[in-house]
Amino acid sequence: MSVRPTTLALLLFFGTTFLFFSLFAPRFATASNMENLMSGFSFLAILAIGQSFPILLRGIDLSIGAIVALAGMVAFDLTLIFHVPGYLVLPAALAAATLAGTLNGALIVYLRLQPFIATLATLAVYRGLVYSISGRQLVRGLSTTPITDRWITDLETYYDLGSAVGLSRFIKFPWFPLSFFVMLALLAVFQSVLITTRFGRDIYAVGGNLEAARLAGINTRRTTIAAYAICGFCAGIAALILVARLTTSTEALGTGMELTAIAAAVIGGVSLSGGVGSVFGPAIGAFLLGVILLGLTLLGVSQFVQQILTGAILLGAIGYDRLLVVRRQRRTAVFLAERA
Amino acid sequence: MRSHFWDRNGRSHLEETAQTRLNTREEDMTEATTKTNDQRRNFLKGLALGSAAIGGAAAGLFGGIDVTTGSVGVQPARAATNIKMSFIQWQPHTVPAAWSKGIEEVLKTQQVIDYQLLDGQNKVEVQVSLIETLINQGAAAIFLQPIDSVALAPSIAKAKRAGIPVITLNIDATEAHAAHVEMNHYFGAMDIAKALGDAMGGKGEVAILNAPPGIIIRDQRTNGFVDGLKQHHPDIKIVADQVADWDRKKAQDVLNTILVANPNLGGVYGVNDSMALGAVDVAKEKGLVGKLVIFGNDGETDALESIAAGDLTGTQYTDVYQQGRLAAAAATVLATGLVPATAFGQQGHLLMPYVIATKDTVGQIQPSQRW
Amino acid sequence: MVEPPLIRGIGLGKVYGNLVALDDADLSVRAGEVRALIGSNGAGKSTLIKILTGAVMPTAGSVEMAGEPVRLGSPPEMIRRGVACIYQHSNLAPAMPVLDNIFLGRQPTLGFGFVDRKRQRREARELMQRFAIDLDLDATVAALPTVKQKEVEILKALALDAKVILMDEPTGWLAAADVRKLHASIRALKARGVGIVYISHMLDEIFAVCDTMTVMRDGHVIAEVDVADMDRPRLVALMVGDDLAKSSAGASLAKRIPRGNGIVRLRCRGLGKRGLFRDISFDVNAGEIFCITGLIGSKRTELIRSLFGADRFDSGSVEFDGKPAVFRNPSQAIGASIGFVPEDRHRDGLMLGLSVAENLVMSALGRYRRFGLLDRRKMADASRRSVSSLDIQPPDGDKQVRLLSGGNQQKVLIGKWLSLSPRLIILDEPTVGVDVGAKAEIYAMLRAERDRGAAVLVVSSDIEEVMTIADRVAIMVAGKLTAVHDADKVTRAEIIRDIGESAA
Amino acid sequence: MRVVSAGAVGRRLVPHALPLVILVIVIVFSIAQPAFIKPENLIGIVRQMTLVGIMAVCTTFVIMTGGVDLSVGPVLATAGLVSFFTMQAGMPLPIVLATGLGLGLAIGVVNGAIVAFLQLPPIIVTLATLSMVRGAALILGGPDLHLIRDEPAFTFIGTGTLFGLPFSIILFVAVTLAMIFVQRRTPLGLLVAAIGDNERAAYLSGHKIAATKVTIYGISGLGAALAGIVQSSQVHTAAATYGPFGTELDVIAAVVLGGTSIAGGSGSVARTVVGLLFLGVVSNGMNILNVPIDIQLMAKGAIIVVALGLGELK
Repeated sequence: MSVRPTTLALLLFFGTTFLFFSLFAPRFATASNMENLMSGFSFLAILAIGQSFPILLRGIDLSIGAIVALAGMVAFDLTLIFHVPGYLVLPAALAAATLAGTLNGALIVYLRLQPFIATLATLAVYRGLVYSISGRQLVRGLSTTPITDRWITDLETYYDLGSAVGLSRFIKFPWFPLSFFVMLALLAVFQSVLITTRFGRDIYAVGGNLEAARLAGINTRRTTIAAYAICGFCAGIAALILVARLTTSTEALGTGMELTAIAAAVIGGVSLSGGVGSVFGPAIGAFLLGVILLGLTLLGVSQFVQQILTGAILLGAIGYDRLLVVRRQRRTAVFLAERA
Repeated sequence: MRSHFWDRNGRSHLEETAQTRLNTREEDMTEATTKTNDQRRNFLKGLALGSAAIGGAAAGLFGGIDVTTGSVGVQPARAATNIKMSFIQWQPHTVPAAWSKGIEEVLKTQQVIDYQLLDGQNKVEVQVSLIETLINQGAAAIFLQPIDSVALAPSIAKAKRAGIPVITLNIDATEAHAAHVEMNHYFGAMDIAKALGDAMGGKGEVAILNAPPGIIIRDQRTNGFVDGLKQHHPDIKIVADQVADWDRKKAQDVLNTILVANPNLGGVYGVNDSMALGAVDVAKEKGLVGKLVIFGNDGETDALESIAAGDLTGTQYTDVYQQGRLAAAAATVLATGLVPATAFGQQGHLLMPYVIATKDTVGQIQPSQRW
Repeated sequence: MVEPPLIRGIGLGKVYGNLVALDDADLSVRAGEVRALIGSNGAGKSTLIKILTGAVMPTAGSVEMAGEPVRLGSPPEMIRRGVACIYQHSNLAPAMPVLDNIFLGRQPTLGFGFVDRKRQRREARELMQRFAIDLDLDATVAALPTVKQKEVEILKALALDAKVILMDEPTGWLAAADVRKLHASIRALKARGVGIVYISHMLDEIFAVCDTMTVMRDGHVIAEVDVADMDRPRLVALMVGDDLAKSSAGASLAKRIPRGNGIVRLRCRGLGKRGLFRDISFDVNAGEIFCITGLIGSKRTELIRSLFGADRFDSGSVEFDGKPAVFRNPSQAIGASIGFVPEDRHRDGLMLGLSVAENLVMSALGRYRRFGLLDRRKMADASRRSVSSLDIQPPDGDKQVRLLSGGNQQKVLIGKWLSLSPRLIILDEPTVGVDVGAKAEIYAMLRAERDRGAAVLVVSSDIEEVMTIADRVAIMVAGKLTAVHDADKVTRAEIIRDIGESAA
Repeated sequence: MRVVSAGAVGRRLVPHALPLVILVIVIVFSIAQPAFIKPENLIGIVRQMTLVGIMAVCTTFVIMTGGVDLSVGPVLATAGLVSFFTMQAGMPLPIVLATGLGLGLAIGVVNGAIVAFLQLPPIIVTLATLSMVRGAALILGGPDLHLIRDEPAFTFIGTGTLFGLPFSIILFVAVTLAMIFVQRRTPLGLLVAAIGDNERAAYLSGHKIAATKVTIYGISGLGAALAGIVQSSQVHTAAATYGPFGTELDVIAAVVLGGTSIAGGSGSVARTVVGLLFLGVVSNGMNILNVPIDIQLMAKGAIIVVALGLGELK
């Protein structure tokens, strides 16, 4: 249940795409390209993992792009304007992001706003907040000052696992970025939260049947707020990874990421009608988008044709998933009937 | 101010202009040309690069290929031996499109260079990812229109380590790299402020049709304009500074609204030409042509035509094709001369000359220079 | 001194807008007591139950447990105090496995919020054993048949180890054997001192299992009596008032017309669908009511959905009015003048957010099209006529269907097809969750259709219903049609035997 | 289908709460800047609404059925471009318009067909077509601006005036009235409501769900194309980059603010107009007061939250 069979199908689709590019795109199956893939898309996977929670609750969070910018700007200001040490900046930025997520949840729960409209409104609010607290606008010259605090920049570190396990003697093994391990850790934590904790079970219950969950005594409000808070928290982590990678933050950081993360989550098998999915699928969905972008670029496909192909592959991915679901439903129906 | 551009053999003109500009403005330089501790050395380097570039550009224009160094030469193009150069743009827009044309003009004559235009989708993280892909691909040179100076610096450093020269267009990066070819935003906007103020007679109210924050060009142009007004026309008041998303239609709407609150508005500065042309549309509709002083920035064809027709007051014109050609020429020289990027302790700077094009001067811009 | 009741609602009231759903109602249950709560649809039973579970915040009154006042409108509070409920409509999370649904919201934990899977499984097993229920704990609820889903709900309530269990029509979807099993469980609970409130429209069940009863009408409690002091006619009279009771009783005496006017309208030969049903052959004549009965899960619904074009057959042939008929979608079936009343009116039948009038014309839009536009006035006229001829209460065509009681909703659903005067009308469990009064009206409508010359095909699990309206009865067991009887020549016992025999 | 009653009650109140909020905002702005209430500015507000307005009105049906159309931005751009190219080819105006609108209709129909027949989630389907149509537009027109000159008839669409009113406003009003008419007076309108309320029931009532969906997505595409033609006419240029990312959210925001649930169900074209008015008034008022962009965004978000929150709490 926690890992849907369609996740396997997605893995298959991912594998096929991967294999295709490995065979036909020059320099796709190289260590450095794998490094690019891992360091360039781990943050998106993290966003998609976070986005899964609202979607599991039959909601949506459109504000994560703005939350990324907000957390990024908090880190930027604290480091460059106030010279706060990095070990305080990191939790502060995460706290800001989590708070922003919590506010989303609170608006949805207490004002009974549709998640779509509530987070659309906070998207504007958070982006406006970023503009107004932007150190780039407040202090001239900061826009060309990189962040050098080791606590932050060290998030962009690579580990030579290949040498560590001795694989490098045989093949050129990619160095793994820290962000990839952060993503893996979040994936492991949230997947097990969903499967093994009461909170995780409550998420599925609330998303699957809100009224039933409420009548079963589940605190649906707290569950909802927590889900949006987790989404905000993940956006905060993604922001820190980006800030470390870019050594700065901009006001436009995160623009458009919400739709990419939603796409990754839905490709990853999280149903928009709630209660179905995992966080494993969305992570794969995010890397699938990465494989497509890198692969098509390496194939030398023009940027315009790339857009067309990206759309087509997106359709292919969900169409394939849909096909499998339909087939399985048919088989289950027959199976149940024959057993009865 | 004096108009100055070059034609195909106007090399000395360029040098002279650039020199005057740098000498007189050295002390004002803020973030436009950042972190350089030795302007003069840079300038000399820029000069050298520029000369080389113009040579290349000329070669491109005349279709000659013998300018290229022997190591690449005129061998027939073969897929396996071709070298790759790519340009990562900010997002689809007229300016990078014109650069790309200029770059391609030069590169395609070289026979052995494969050129690819990549789209940054207005997202720094996409640009970063694309640079790393290009490094992986083993590109011979990367042209980059960075969205941000700092954000792309780590990637540029990586490219440098990999021996790939990076040539930035318009926005400099905080990491030293092969060369930087810039359309002058800050000083250009100052000059616009001066010209606009002159046209308004040194007093009155102006509005800025601005872009949303998040890209450094916006800040440089806005700061340049505000500083320019302060310096040259302290009596002119900025009564409105509203965001119109680089967009002509939004600019129409926003200016219409601003005019309701400020019926005495005397001038409008559009941070790009599209927004300025939107202002022209409004002026035409309200019969304010001639009364409302409107300046744009960039100098695209539509804007120049509008100036010639007497609708738009002026814009900052830069020969963007030429800018692309210069960048391409520099890249070709570097790549074919086998100059590794790691050899650059100091980066080359090339500030593109520009004109504040008005009705009087616009005719001097040749058709082939219009983009 | 007498012990206070386990749970006691005092002077409870609930007002929605200008609709009074419940007014000054009292209800109490003592340890070991099974109290029936009866009344027609819209009498306020469900509202009362929901107040006791905390699902609804009352606008007046209070609730006490063991003499102690409790906080209202809070499900967790009531669950903590040991009040469990089996709701009328499914209250399961469909995508979750059975095990998680049973322990929804209160999984045993190992601390730090981690679920104790082993203990959960062990407890579920014990429960299943104790109440003789057999379920695959790892199956996804959505993949289970309705009956099994109901069992999950029952198990969910039992797992709570509750002091008070409220059951809102728990047998609505169960077959007779399952009902008996449920009643055995109820007696077991009763013996352990649990108090039970039992809502049902099935009078037999009330007499079988309940000790006391509370009768409601129009949001008021109108009687509280011991079951031992009641008999059927008096009870029906209490529930619906005298007139309807008479017509309800008289209805079963109406004449039967097996094979109608002798003209075959629908001829089915060898119909089959892989894994569901096979080799089904029967005829339905014009002017008769043809009932298909059997246990729930015998694939009757699947059969008639295919007849209507909502699903496909794998094999066999259908003739309608002597011509071969293969309907690829419902709109073709409707084009051939067939109507279909689905089993689950909320899920498949009605647009709850739309008005009564709009629902009534929903299948006949073509009729109100003039130059491609909707003729709103004609629609309004037609619906006004339907509302009065169907006696829909309140008689307001502009009212949202959501706001109607179950019986009136069902009348709208059936009336929508009647306005088309279909040549064949197919109904799936036409009176589930409908009160006695509305039931009688619906039977009258079906008879009128028959007498008009339409063929009426009814699927029903309610033997009483079948015996009341059928002209002919077919019995379906596990995907096969095992017998067809003329209704005037078969007894209730024979039909039950048929169903049971073939099943065995 | 399962709707919490409190939400339903609230949603019915929204159409009454929002006009009140708009009134309050208008009064506040008028006091802060008397020029706000001048007729020319009021006309300006409506005019600023036209592009998003035409698209929002035309996409309301899609959202009412629980769908969404994210591809409006690139469709807008493509329609403008195609019109430009047909004009360049010397075609007369009716053919130019037919080509532009036809293209939008075709893209919408494809969206609808994929959603209806393959039963894929609309948000992903239209996200995919968003990307594909933008790519195609860029191949067609490149990133350049194509100047439309000496086409007085075409230019009239966006900039002309009729009876003293800008023609674009007349067009917007006409489209809105047409859509309201379709909703109230045609079988399609009733069908859309039925599908939004209960798709299974609509199917079992004999309605052709797929055909209806194809139609309404087609209308949505048509609306985006019309908006594209109006925009190209107003700015005298066509470009593949028009209707940038975020356009679709503006459009959806207007519809949803009007009280149509993004999950489908109740909603109406008239309410969408109220949502549009709300957004138009807020952004115009803040421009007139020269509110900086950061405060503008925060205020806009907060006003949305307060306005809708009030409607729910009442």
